[in-house]
Amino acid sequence: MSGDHHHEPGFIRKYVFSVDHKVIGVQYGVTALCFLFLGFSLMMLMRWQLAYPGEEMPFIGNIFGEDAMPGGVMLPEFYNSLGAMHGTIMIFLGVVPLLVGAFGNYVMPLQIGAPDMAFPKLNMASYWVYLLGGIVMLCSFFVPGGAANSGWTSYPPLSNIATTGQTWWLFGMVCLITSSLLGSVNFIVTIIQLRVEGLTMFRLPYFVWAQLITSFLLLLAFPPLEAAGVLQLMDRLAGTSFFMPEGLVVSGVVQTQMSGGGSPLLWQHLFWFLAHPEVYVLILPAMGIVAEIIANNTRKPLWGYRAMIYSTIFLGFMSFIVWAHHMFMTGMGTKISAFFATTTMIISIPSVVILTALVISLYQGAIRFTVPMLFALAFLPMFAIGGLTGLPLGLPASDIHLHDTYYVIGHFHYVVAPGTIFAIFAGIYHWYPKVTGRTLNNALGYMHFFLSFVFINMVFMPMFWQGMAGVSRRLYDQTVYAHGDAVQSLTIMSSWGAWMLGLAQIPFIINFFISAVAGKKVSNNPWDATTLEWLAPSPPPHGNFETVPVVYRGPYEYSVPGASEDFHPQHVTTEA
Amino acid sequence: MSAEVLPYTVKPHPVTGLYNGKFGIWLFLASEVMLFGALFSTYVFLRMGAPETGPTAWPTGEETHLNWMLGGLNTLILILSSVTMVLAWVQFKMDNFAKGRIYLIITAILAIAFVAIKFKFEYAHKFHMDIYPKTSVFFAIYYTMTGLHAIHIIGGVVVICYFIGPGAKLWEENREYYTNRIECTGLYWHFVDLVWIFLFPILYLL
Amino acid sequence: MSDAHADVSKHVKTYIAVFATLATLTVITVWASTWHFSHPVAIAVALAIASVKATLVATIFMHLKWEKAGNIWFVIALTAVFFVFLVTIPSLVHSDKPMGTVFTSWG
Amino acid sequence: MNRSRIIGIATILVVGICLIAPSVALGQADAPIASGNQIDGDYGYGLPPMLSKDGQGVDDLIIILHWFMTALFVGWAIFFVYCLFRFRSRAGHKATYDPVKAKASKYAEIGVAAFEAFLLIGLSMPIWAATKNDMPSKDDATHVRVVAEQFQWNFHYPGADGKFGRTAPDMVDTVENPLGLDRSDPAATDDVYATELHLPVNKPVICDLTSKDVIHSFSLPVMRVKQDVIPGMRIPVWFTPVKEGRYEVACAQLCGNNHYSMRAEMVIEDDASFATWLKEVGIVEEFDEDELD
Repeated sequence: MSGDHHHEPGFIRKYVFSVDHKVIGVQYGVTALCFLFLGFSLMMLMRWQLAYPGEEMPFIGNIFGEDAMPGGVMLPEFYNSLGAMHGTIMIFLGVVPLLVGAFGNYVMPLQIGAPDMAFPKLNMASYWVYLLGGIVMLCSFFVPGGAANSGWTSYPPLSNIATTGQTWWLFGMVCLITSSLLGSVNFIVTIIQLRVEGLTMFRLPYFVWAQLITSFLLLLAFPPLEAAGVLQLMDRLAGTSFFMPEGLVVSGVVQTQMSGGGSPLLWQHLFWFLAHPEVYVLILPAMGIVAEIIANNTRKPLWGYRAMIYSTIFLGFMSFIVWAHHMFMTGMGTKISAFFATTTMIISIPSVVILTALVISLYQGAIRFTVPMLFALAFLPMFAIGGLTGLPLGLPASDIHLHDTYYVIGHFHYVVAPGTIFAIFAGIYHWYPKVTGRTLNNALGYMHFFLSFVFINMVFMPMFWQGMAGVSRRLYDQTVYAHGDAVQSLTIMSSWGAWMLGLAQIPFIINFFISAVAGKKVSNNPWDATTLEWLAPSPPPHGNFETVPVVYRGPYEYSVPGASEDFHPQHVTTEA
Repeated sequence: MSAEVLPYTVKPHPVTGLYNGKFGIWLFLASEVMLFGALFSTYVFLRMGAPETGPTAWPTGEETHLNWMLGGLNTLILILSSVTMVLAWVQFKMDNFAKGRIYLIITAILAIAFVAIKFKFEYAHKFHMDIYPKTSVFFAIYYTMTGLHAIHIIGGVVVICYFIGPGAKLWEENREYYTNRIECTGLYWHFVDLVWIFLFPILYLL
Repeated sequence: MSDAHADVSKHVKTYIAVFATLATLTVITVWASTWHFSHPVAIAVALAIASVKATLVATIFMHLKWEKAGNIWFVIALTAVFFVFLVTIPSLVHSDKPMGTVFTSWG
Repeated sequence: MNRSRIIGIATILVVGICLIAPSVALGQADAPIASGNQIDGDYGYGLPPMLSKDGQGVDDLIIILHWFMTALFVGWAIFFVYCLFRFRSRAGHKATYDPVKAKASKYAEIGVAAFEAFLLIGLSMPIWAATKNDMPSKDDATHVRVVAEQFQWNFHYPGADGKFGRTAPDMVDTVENPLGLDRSDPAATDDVYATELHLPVNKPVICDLTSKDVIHSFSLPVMRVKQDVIPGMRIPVWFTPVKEGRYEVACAQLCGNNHYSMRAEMVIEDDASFATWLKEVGIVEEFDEDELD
């Protein structure tokens, strides 16, 4: 099984059109990190307009041209484009590709002892379709009227009558969804079929379980949005009325060219059928990463490993039947809302179980405060805040006041920004030595963590107060409202937090590139970890393992009583 | 290259009883079910939301301008092509490459006939009558569902032609692998047939 | 699927029989549509026939009858459940509304 | 080593709070509201004033929830921080392999589930049912049609006969007839069009929400009322204002470029002022029409 009977492939085959899951993982990772930074930059621009509405943007105000920012002052249409693209880029081009495309691709096959993904060519196709989707999205900024500006949710009829950028957005989304589908088929088959001998389902690292369930969510939840995207394309290009009722009057012009008979609510149902499972696509792999790192750094088996897995399965299943809690305000009666509010309350329980298991895992451990561990630990309270603030939004009555306010923004950003993105950072610091054979610099890492932790809270914590005050989201200038003006100071605080958070990423960017060539060289298993990926050489060669490993025990056998070492890898034959 | 290294590309996994491709195609079909499921959901949603009378009422019977004879003929063609597809697989399974290939060719011809009837007689006729997707939501969903289905047929034809032509080299290298791939193609093909079995009554007859 | 050649060739008859059944059912469904049932009944009949045909295609042509792999059954079951939710729940918005809601903006 | 890290954490947290405090203080600049009208009520970091007869339930639920959330989070965080400190890696300390028997966590989870069930069934569902099903009798209520468009709220009063005139899309004229009102309809003769929502105090209000173009959301923060306005549907909302004054109507759903400016004002006044206003606005409307003829 060693790779030596292969012809050494050329540069292009090896690094560009590679079928090796590790190269694809790195491609995904680097591309997605760039998109993540781009998405964040869009938000930093918006934060200027929010904090100082109508004022000229200093330094860079003039580079966006007269169409977007005449005289350095942002136009509302450009603001809306930035908002829509921030959401789209962060979710579909940044976080999901990082969690699934990068970590899933790189780490999962190693953790199950597989030589590669089950369908390597499909894997490559998945990356290139993703990149194509990303390029389409980027190009849309340069079409007349700018990029999509109807929010990342693209509610029709607004999106139906929007400028050309929306069509590009739809094409981009179709590419991204296709890419995710290819990826998810590949992941499920790989996890089920390619596990090495001895690696039963209940010996799998929790991260692999999280990837498996995430893949099912991608597989079954994404196609409805693909269909909805096709329907919206039909509406925009073929003049159909899937989402348009009859008798619309846009800017005083009666829309006689369309037949009517459709409903805007149809889009919302199809969209949220995707987008609620999508939330769990964003969070489950993050939990997986955090669980790996916590087990490794507490030097203790995960508490309630099986309960966590059952909870995750349940979470994945339930995530398909909570979607309409995004739609309580769309004219929903008592029956459907009761169903969805109930499922929403039920789905909070497995999340509580997982979070509890992770925090009890700390009890009686021997906690090493390494950089990845700090990010993983920070994930716990941040995710707790994000999860708890979901309760008032999940109950229809309290949602009346909080729906579509900054409270919502605060809630889901706590889940995905200091939650998921911290988990992503944790994962990067944790697996960087495996990918490069070198570690990231610790001092820069601590600096990155502490600054990020403070400032990210400074960005999102004020939003709860703004939302409580009733300020709507997606406002270009909230000071036109008395209740918005009263909390403008909080907006300014958020904005400064965002810009400082941007600066706080500098240590990370420096660290990421410098350490790849100048970092401290480390052994194959620098963290004294137990799972299979640490058996492979760093970086692993094509085919991953020198000999096919065999697994003898569960994934987190740390501090086994009577053992000489405090870790007992899965592949070691001897009893402790 | 990686095919030799990866386990279970050809032989089934001892525990799951599946080779990778077969499991993969079933998962893909599951996602296809959800894709068409969203369109069926749209159909139900629009139909239930349509008023009893008026310009946006749901057309039935004659009002649909759909020719059930052409639709029925296409149903038969597609069912027949499913049979030839599965017979092709049987022939490959019995090591009878030449016969299997003939069945594949028949399948491809039937599929092309289906698409030809769809485009040449049905769509062209309707365009001639000034019936376009934008005419009403019924025709919007009709064109979208049948169009997406036709794209699936065309995709299937491309794959079948590949296995008749350049893909047949694999038969020489690894017969079981080739037969497996035909089986996967067949699963996809039957699924496309299965979708049409539902599309035909809900669009043409109801 | 380690069928011996004989096993597979035995299936051929089944395949032909299924084709005949499917063709007959197609004719029946067309014929039934000319009976002018009341609407709900017509829909029920047509969907019932389509379901029988689909079941035949899935069990025989797609070999589910001989399929022992639990994973495939699991995926099918899971998909079926979500399919039902996807197809039924959105349409409920037409009936479950706040008091006094109507489906027109004008009038 | 560990101690120095803890000191580091503490320092950064203190610095963070020091950064946050002045920026909050500095931000307290008073900008004038776009319309120039004085909006009544104290607005700040908490919930806005609650001026509806039935809105208290929403507030109560929000407040109970936040106490519950705070209690859970603080309890959880104390345990979390305790673990971080007590079980930090140090010389002579080893992790325990065997899992701790944590009955408390199971009880906590059951408690959380039970309390959520209470919130849902005991508090949320009755409020929601009242908001959606208990429409006040149209005889004692002020009935208004709210017509949303990019980027303006239009208000349509039925006038003395209590009947709304016929409206149709092809009658719409952005300047002269934003409602698309058919003036030839006898019921339409006394109908009143306004861009400000005037309502009598202490009397139930029913607003029928419709949209001419895209989805908007009719949001009255001080009334705890929010309802998306869906094109192709007419969805009623109802509430009873209890305090006179001038308040805001906001659009809470992205509806296009100038979504932020889709703001109207709501004036709650006594019956007499309301009647006078209705008359004045109605006259202005008819006057306009005479001029156009």
